Amino acid sequence: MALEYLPDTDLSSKPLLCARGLYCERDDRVLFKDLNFDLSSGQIVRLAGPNGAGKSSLMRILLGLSASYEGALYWHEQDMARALYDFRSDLLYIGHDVGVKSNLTPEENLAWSCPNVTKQDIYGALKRVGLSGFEDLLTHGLSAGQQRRVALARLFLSSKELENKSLWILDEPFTAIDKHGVADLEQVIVNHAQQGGLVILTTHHDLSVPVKTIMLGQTQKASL
Amino acid sequence: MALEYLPDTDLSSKPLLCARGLYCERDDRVLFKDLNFDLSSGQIVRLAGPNGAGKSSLMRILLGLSASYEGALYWHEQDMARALYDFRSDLLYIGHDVGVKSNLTPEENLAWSCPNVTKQDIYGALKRVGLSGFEDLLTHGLSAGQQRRVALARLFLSSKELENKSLWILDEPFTAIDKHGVADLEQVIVNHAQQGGLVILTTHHDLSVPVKTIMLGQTQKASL
Amino acid sequence: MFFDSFSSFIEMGGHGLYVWACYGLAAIIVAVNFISPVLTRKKVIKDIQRQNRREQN
Amino acid sequence: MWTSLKRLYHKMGSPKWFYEISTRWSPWFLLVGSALMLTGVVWGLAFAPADYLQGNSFRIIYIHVPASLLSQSAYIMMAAAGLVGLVWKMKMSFVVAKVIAPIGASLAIMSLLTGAIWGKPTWGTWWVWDARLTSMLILLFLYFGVIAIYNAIENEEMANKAAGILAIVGSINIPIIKYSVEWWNTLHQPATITMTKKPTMAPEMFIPLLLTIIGFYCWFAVWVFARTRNELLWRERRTKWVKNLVINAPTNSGAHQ
Amino acid sequence: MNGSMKALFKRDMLLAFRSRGDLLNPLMFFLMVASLFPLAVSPDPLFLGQIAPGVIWVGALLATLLSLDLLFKSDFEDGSLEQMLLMPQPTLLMVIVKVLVHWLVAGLPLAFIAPLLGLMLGLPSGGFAPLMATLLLATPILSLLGAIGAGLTVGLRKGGMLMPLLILPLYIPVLIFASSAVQAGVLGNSYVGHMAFLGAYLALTLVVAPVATASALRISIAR
Amino acid sequence: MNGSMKALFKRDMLLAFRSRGDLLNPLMFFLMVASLFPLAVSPDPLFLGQIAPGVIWVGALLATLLSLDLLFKSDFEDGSLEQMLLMPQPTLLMVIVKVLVHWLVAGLPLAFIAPLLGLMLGLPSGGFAPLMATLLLATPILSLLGAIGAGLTVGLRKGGMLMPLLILPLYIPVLIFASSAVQAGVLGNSYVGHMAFLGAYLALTLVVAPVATASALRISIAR
Ligand code: HEM
Ligand SMILES: Nc1ncnc2c1ncn2[C@@H]1O[C@H](COP(=O)(O)OP(=O)(O)OP(=O)(O)O)[C@@H](O)[C@H]1O
Ligand SMILES: Nc1ncnc2c1ncn2[C@@H]1O[C@H](COP(=O)(O)OP(=O)(O)OP(=O)(O)O)[C@@H](O)[C@H]1O
Ligand SMILES: [Mg+2]
Ligand SMILES: [Mg+2]
Repeated sequence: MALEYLPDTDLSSKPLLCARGLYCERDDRVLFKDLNFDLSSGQIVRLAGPNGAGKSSLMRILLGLSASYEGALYWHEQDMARALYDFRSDLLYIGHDVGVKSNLTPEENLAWSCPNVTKQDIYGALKRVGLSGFEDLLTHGLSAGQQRRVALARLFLSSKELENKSLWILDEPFTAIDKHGVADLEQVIVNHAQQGGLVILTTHHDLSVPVKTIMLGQTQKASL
Repeated sequence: MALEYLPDTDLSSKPLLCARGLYCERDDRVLFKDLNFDLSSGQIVRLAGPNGAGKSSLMRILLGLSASYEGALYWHEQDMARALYDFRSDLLYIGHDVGVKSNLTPEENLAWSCPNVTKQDIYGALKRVGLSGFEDLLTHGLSAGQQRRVALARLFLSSKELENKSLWILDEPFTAIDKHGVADLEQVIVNHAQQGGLVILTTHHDLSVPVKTIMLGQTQKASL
Repeated sequence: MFFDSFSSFIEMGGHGLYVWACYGLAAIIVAVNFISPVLTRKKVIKDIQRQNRREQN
Repeated sequence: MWTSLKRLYHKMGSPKWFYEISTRWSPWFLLVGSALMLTGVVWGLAFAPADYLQGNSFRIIYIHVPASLLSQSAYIMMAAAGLVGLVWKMKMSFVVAKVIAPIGASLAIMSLLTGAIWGKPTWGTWWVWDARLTSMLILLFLYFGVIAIYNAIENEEMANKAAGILAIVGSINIPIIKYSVEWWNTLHQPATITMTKKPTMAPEMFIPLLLTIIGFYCWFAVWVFARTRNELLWRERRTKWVKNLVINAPTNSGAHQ
Repeated sequence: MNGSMKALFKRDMLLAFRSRGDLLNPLMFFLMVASLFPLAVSPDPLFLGQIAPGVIWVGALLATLLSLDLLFKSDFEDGSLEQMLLMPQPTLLMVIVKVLVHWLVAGLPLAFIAPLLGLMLGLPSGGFAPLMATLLLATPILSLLGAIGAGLTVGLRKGGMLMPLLILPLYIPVLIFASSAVQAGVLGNSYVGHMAFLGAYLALTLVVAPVATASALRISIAR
Repeated sequence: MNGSMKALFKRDMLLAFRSRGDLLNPLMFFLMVASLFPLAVSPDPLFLGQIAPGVIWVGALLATLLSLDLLFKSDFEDGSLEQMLLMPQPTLLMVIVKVLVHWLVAGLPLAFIAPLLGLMLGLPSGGFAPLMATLLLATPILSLLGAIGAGLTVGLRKGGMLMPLLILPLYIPVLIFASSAVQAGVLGNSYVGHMAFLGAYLALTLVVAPVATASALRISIAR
């Protein structure tokens, strides 16, 4: 439940995403309670905590994919339920399961998940994640890291000019990615924040950039 | 194809696992060729290389799960095909897919994968991986890291007295595991090697212990 | 010759349609079996040539 | 004796040897097969007398029976080739098995179609659940299964092995299927519609049939050889002999060939 | 249909054709049912002709039912379903696209292959027209209603074959009216009334099913 | 049966009972087929009684076929199958255990519920004994042969419903002999010969199928 704040990088701007009094309980175990935060554009926010702390659960709550919580969420200072269309238009989410179809090629996968970009953009993004030459192979024939890279290529497509997604929610994006790839990814994330995006991520890696951390606590028994 | 050797820790002992002239090609791309190594007990061996280098492929070849290779493998200086029973009796493998059933509890999962241990041992191992209190929940209700911890609990059960598996082959065992957990795991791995075991692993994390590295190269076009 | 005229040969005593349909279908299947490997061969050779060229570069 | 057999075995296992020998033999098979077929079909269509029961529709026999017989023996050949491949790890054998599947299926289709068409004038219906018809339909399904395995598994070696297993299991079952279907049919089927029992045919009807049967077998050999050569070219595309052969091969613009 | 939906349609069609097995799945099943019956019941064409309308329609219904399992499952398992529910477009559209693809791939082909089954089962000639007509009109109903069941059960670990239980009751009117339409055709009677009923049922499901499926999916994913 | 195999047996039974849906899956399907037929064909019990042996046996066959899909699939997907193939014990043993569980869970219950279906479909009283007898004797054949198909197709991305195509032809002798045994029973004739045939077929498959399945699995996993 401890909440550590780095000073906001841009205090003048209005917050993008606010949480008030979030409470979540699973199997009689309180994951977090009375969680409040204001996240604004330009920030990189890391949800931290040990395995089972509730990082993914919190993300799913923010996304509106989970209903087992109490508290309020605001997007652009609007109640989340009413801002849903705007929120989702601005959202790029990559979860534990990345939503890459093993029976499609990397190119086809991206063509679906980013319908507004050109084929050339897709080839460019695939090149950026080190998959040039693999565009036309079925994804299930790729290595574990390469499969995740297909999903991560979306990050290279969501820049301002292309898909214009300002909020990135990334659940352990570095899983299975090699050293070089992790450095690349960090760079993209930093770029995105610098261009006014908001990035919320979890990872057990050490990040080489300063981030705001929301610490989720150790497990506790529910005691009502 | 570059092959980096740390000096063998124990030159006097006979090698446990030898490879001679391994060659593997996928989609017309040579992953490695003319790969030779001798691994002996007491060693920790890391297969290294970027995503798609062929680390998992090499592991599957060593395991006998893949037939798409050329070259020879020896276990205790016997041809692998003939030493298969011994090899498998000595083997503990944890792959990208860990083989944990989401519809079983952690305890039930371990009861199946380590049939020779007692219930008490299992509870002990689960405690070691931070899952005490979760023994009787279905695995699919656990977090990503906790699910992997169920599989990793096998490492705590395979010590000399219990399952007596001397060869560990671990494909990215640290995936989704938090800092604390990674440190614990490294300790177990080192202990195992010190007790005369052989550990072959891949990981994109930095290891805090010295290991022998087998470097798999960058991708190349096949040319015969 | 069993038939006394060409038209009766075609007619086959009223069974012409059946007989000729059978022979027609059989001819098609036979032809496919003869032709398809020839086409495949051309394609295979072209593919190999292309691959060889790519590898020379 | 034993050593020469062994040598033959090794030779047969060699793609290059098979390629060359089949290139040399194919024209002869083609020639003999075509001659037999031409004679048989012309004889059967134009010269053989009409059947006193079925009239001229019986002339369908000259393709129906060869196709039926061949599609059955092709399955056995395929399974045998698969077995050799699995047991003696002979890759050539797998190639032959793979190549037979579509040919055999096409012959089974030919048998079914000609039989169905023949059924209309003789039995008054395209299809009945007669024993032979049913077992031919099942044979076609067995072929489809094998072909589907080849299509579904991308890794060639694995596809060969899997299809080999299926073909072998299928061939063990062929007699059982045939027996069960025949037995079933004799139980239920009103005796009015059964296929004519092996007719004691007049020689002028029987000889052309024999010719077309042998002719079909020759053609079958030609088809198997041709497809096998294509498979070999692709598999051995990295070897010198294929590269040489391909360099000398006419490209698509070659007007002379 | 806007960009995302077009992309989704393309993706799903591509997937269907890529894993050809799934595509042919219901068709194969349909054929199988029809070829097993003569072997198990009786090869007598006259007798078979009597049961043909029923057998064919039961076959079509079971074939659709089985293929529904795949409607959302693989998308759920690899995380694509989450992605779809997070699209700004209403989930309703997504459901409609997926049901459309399901019908094109699993329902429509049944109508086209049905005459072959009719032949094999000795369906009297009057039955062919109503057979195809009912299949064309009623397979969309099966896809639409089935989607509700698929949406409710996707991701259920204990759910296995819950689906038949949920949607079979809804299928039964279709089965009754469609098979008796074919029987009416065989006897030379008019089957306009049956078709009208099926049409009305289709209109109703078109309105209700996509909405119900969309909410079912939201519930399933929040589990 | 040594320790590992006992553990595997326990695990698979546990899994079957835990996801009760999968367990009831074939049974449900079996029931469905039987309850759809009166609706689709004719409610006349005399007429239904004639087709009952065939309908029930086709239902049993399809039900088993559908449940086979699950035999190795989930184990393949989560990596358990790899673990099993890496056990020092011969794969053959593992296959036998899994087939045994499949039969206990998906085959055997069919035999016990079949009389209910017989009642629903108006099966004449002479048919009940042979119905149960053939189901008891022949469902193991279905599980054994089905395992070959499941082993060959596990992990196939293009394979979808390849399985029916692969193994249905092999099922046909069972269908023919079993359904005509029931018919013989209905007519008061002896069905010893049928049973003898089924017994012989069972013996053959017992020898062939586990070996074939084990090699099929090795091939599938090496892909
Ligand atoms: C779709 C329909 C049919 C199929 C699938 C079919 C299949 C076969 C098969 C498999 C054989 C070879 C049997 C063997 O192993 O020796 C055969 C032979 C033969 N069929 Fe058919 N048949 C069909 C229709 C007909 C019809 C309509 C006739 C004529 C009334 C006919 C006349 C014959 C004759 C005369 C033979 C050769 C006799 C023998 O070898 O026993 N068939 N057919
Ligand atoms: N579907 C669920 N049903 C019941 N409990 C759940 C479910 N999902 C998660 N939990 C519980 O919530 C806790 C937190 O899970 P969550 O996935 O949020 O953890 P996490 O912080 O993301 O951990 P990790 O670092 O391992 O990914 C888990 O310990 C688990 O017990
Ligand atoms: N089943 C397969 N079929 C075809 N090609 C494959 C298959 N599996 C792997 N490959 C190819 O082999 C290459 C190496 O894959 P492998 O999984 O061994 O990589 P890796 O070193 O383990 O990578 P990572 O760090 O991402 O896990 C991949 O680039 C892929 O193209
Ligand atoms: Mg998590
Ligand atoms: Mg890997």
